[in-house]
Amino acid sequence: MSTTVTGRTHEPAPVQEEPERPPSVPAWRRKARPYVLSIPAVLIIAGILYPFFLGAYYGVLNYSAINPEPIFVGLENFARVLTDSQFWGSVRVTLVFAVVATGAEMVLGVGVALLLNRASRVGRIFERVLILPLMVAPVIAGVIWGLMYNPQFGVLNYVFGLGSTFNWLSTDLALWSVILVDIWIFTPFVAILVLAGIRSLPRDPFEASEVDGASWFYTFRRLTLPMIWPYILVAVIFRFMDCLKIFDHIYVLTAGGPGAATRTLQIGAYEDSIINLNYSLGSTYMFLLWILVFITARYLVSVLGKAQRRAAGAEG
Amino acid sequence: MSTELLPGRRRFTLTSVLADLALLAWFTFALFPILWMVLLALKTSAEQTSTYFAFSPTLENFGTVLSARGTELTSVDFTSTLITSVVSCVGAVLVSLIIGVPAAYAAGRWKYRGSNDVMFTILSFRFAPELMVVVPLFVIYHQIGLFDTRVGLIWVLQLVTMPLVVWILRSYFQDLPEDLEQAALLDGYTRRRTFLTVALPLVRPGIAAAALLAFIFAWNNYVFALILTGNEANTVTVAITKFLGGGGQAYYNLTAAAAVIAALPPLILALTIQRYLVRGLSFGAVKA
Amino acid sequence: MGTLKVQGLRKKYGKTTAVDGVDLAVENGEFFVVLGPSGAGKTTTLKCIAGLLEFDDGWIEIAGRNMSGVEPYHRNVAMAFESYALYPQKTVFENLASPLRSGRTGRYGAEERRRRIQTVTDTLGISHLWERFPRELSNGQRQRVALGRVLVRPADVYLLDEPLSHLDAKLRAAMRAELKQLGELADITTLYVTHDYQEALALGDRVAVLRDGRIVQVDTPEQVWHQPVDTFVARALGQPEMNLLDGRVDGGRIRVAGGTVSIPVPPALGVQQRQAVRVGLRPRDISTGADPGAEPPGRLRMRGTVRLAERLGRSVEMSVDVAGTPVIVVVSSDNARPEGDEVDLDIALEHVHVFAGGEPDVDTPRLGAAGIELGKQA
Amino acid sequence: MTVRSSSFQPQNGGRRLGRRDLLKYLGVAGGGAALASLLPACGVGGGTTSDEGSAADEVSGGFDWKKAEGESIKILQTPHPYQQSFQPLLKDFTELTGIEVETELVPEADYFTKLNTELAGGSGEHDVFMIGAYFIWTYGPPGWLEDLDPWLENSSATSDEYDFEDIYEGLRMATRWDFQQGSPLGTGGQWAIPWGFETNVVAYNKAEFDRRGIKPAETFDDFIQLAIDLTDRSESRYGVAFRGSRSWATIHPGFMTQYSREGAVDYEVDGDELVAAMNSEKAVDFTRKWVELAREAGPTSWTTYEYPDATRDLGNGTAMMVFDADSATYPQNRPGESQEAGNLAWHPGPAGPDGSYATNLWTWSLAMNSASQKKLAAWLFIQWATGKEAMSDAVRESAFADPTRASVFDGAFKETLGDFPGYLETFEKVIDSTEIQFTPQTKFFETTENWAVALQDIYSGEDARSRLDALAESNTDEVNA
Repeated sequence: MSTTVTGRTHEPAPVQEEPERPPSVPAWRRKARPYVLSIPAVLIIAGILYPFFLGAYYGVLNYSAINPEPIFVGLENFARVLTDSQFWGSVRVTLVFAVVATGAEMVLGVGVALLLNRASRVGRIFERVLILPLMVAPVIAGVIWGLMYNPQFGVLNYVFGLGSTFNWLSTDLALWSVILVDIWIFTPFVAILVLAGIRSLPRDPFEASEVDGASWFYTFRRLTLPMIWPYILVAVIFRFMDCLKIFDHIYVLTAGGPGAATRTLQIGAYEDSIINLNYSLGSTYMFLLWILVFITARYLVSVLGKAQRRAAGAEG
Repeated sequence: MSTELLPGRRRFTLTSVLADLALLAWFTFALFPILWMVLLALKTSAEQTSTYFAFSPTLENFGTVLSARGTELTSVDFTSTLITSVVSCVGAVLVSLIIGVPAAYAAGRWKYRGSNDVMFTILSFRFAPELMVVVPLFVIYHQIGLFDTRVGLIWVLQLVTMPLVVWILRSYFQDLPEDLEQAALLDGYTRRRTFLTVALPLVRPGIAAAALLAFIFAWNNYVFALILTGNEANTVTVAITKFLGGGGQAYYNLTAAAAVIAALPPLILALTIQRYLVRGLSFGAVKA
Repeated sequence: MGTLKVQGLRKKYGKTTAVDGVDLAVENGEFFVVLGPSGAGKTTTLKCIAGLLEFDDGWIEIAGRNMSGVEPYHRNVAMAFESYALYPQKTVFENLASPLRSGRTGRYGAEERRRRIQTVTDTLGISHLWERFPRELSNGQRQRVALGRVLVRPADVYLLDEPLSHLDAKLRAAMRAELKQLGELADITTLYVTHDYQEALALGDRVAVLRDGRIVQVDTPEQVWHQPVDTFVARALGQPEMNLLDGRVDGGRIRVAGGTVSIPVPPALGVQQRQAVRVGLRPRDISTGADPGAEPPGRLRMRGTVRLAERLGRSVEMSVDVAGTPVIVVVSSDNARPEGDEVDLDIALEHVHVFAGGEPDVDTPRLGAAGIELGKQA
Repeated sequence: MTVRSSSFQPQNGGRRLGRRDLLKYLGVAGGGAALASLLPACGVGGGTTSDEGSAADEVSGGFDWKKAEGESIKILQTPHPYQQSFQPLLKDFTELTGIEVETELVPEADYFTKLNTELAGGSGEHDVFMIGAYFIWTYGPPGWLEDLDPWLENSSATSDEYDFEDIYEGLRMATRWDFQQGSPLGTGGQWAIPWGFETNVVAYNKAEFDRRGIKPAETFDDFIQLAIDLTDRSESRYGVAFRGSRSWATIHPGFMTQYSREGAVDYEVDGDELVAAMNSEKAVDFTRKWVELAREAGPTSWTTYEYPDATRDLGNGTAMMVFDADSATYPQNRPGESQEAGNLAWHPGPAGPDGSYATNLWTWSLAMNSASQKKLAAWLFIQWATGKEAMSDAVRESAFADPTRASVFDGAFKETLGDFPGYLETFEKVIDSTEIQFTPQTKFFETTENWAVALQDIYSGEDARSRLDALAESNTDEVNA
């Protein structure tokens, strides 16, 4: 882009016989602008994702450690996985985990963000440490929580007086206990996104609403919620997608057990790929997981789009 | 103008006390495991699982962790993994910002054909289960010499940081009134200058939030760093788990001490950045 | 300084057409007002001219130069935004200095910049606000700063988008008067967009009325006022709106209000027997207190009952029932009547507008060629 | 992008990867053909199979530790007492041979993730790595491991003093297999050299036992009763800790040991087919008791228990006994390492009905990456690390339990066992019947993890008989597939 002065601007403007046409940008270049801005981002990631397609390709082979010369087997792996009740068990566990964890994190995250947004002294102190749980890598958080959950010497049973027979990671409780850890780690993520969102809202409508004497709940439902909805949905998208491919702390805490109580899809994929060295089967698992994530994300993104348009209307 | 946006002024009503209590409850839950980790970091090996709150605290574990230099426990200098993590995470976030912010701007500002598809593509990179890509990625990294390098880490961390940066910032750009940039264009500034001097400063809270979260997520990433690096470019998260030991002795106390140390850089970053998050730069007034 | 030409401008947002073939030709130095209700496409038109929006069809020329593909910063136009669009992170002074620092509106030394800003802020009465941030200003002050950011720089064309819309009525009137007196605006071609007919009539050298993305009428304020091309323009100007009475041509006269009122029709109007028409009467053209009795030539008399009388400051707005048809009248309070009184209404025939008949809510064109006025022919 | 000169070499024919290949691999990635062409590079490492001849054959002349002087090798290990005892000795190796050694450590939970990826990726990133015997069964067939037989037999490459036969026979057999279904261990190539090993026996809190005046149980039923008697949940104390996590590793220590002593087997060999026998009468009966033991006298969150959990509970006084590797409980008795240090003792565990002390074996061995570019240096390292001198030093200077060489065990190791009551007696009691009790098969990890999952399901209330029937059926399908 040129930075020179275009010539005719000093006052009084000289009368020009033959007006000089200022530089113009052809239409295609103007249209290309957003693409030019976006393409580097796409490329840098597509480059790293090239292996993804290779991984997907494994899904139609029978490639494993004991079968190092893979041949094309079509959809055989898919048929095998889709008729496997373990797979569907994992789908169920994964969905329950994702829905409950994401839902709880949203409710708590928005709640914490709203509470912190009041000008309370308690809130100001806590806001500084809000993000702390995120500072502990999930794989380490799994270790710490594992120690806390231990029935024999864990601090939770000690503090709550549950004795040594209360088992946080029993068949019935394990899924809820790993969800609790997920909530602990990631609620601050939601709270921060939403808090930043709240703080970028225009003030006028709230002042107006205050003047009108609207109740807190009414203001929240009619004003705050619609306006922060896009931020909440971004949080939902990221949390839900990450929950669907949850691995780190579940693996540390239960490795998918007891039985298949916490065997999420990515843990199933881990078993096939890494433990059993059956890459094709593992890839099939992950490809199906990817499809599940893809579809839900697509849906969530379209909801987000609508919400953003609505929010734009509410603000505007 | 009111200093607070949402319900109530500063007064000691029942609601505000209840709200403070709710906050207190949340933060008890949120901070207890952190406290527990810190206590663990102060315990000796003999006391690590046989004591609760009464023990003889020692700072020895921190010394052991920081002086771990390719010795029996970790095979890497803990401090050098800290540096690797700082360099690669800062690098990854910077790359994501430099490349991702324009993309977020394009998506937030213009409705161009395929804009949603581009955004969705960027997002979909996050879908790929790590384990699915990591084996082929390992081979390719070997072939092109990125294995066990910080550059390689920075690249692969784009999978973590880029979608976060782009998607968070898009919302902010969408919310930014177009008129401001248009005014600047008519003031005679090029689009680039307009973007840099008008749009960018106004989404600073968004950039702060996105950069911080992206940094933390990159910092905490485990699988990529585990598989794609060795002694040269191990990250601190990988190094922490090495203190878990093996062969019958797990050093939870050392692990906790390492985790406490490893949490400091993101914590410092968070406290530095939080100013922008907290104040939100009177951003509300931007919108008419 | 320069002319501005817009031809066949068309702009769609998705399926809705915002601007649908707008043609404008603004003379050098002219103060040109575009009047239209919200959603008519005023802002879109301005932004297209400024180069801020891509449009689908049409052609724009500023100071004799074709603007297609020209970036906004090369167009040498200045614009005041309805939202003010002040940079929130900059002080008033910095906001005003912004166009002078870009290097594309001329080169200015620091001293020159200060001088210009001083001049403009003196004119607008905001010199004491230099160090304030926009968030510390009232709406009126923000408005002035936004205007100042335009005036502070030379440009071929000034584009002003509803610059007074957020002000309260009193301030608006005051600002309107100020604008009128601003020498800067007198010299430079200005395209001024508003939904306020008073601004349009008071400020414009010429006024274009925009409706649904189309220009309905372009004329001087007098012509637009006296000869609105259709009921839309007629209703757009004046508050309260013009009374539109449905009627029918019967034996060379238009009969309205159930036939109790009849108006002579000049042949030049070209209406036919039994044709449905609408008669337009501006509330402020109608007077009360006429002597009951014969209708003098060139005037129209109606008798009705005051149903509602509402005081608007020094004048009173009355709703008068004329044989079942409500007629709104605004008179000075001296001439007002209490509710329930019978009243004789009087209006000069030259102030009576005749439009084609039509469905309610559908605007219809003025009948007869421009310049035909009832009074003159009667 | 530049192609960094790294230690990586492609496997096929040792051709260096050039810029053009790189472009070929990466540039034309769109089509299926290109993907297919990347696959071999991406996929299987593989390399030297016996018909290609061994790199060992290229070594000639007299043996000399300095033969590979100036090279540098990388080894992959998991943090472990073995590795920790050797770490200080590495400088001796460098002094002896002039070879630099760089160790990379990966925690045990992720060790196989890392190792599998690396081997599957076919990189020679690490020349030597630690593996357990079972890994040979899956890593061997794709050709990821170097056959060490030719190296052992080549007197130019192996010192006269090495004395391979000094290593316990059970261990040497355990690391040798021909990869044929149904064929026993001890046939075929030598895929790794045993370095340290573990017998799975009972460690107990002797101080507590002495206080109560009791002794370890000699039969399984007594063992169960004893464990139950020792359990006091209100005191957070329980009888016996052993693994229960959702991993193949749950099966191989205590469970497999006692399973074998009770006379049960994992598979019956039927021609070249294997038939799973986890649902035999004996097996079902034993499994019921074992799970009952876990429920009544095991840790409350048994299904998460791995060996560090078990040994930790012994160390902090929560568990009264542990049925797991002797060497895993060993460090807990070293002063300062745990609260109960000094209070522990060892016992062979309950004998079978017929007096059997059949004991399952775990050996950490050193294996060579078949994709290694520095095989001679790698072999010298393995030879040194499993040699008499280095192993004796490791035993003397720190906790290296148990050494795989009879001479080292009888010599240096016994001297260190003074504070470890019963350790030696236990070892001597079981060593002759200590071997791998599993039937070798290439689906070991998959089928054995299924087994662990079945135990968890039974623990959670499923019927042992029907669950084990289902397990046996699916495992039979799996191993013969």
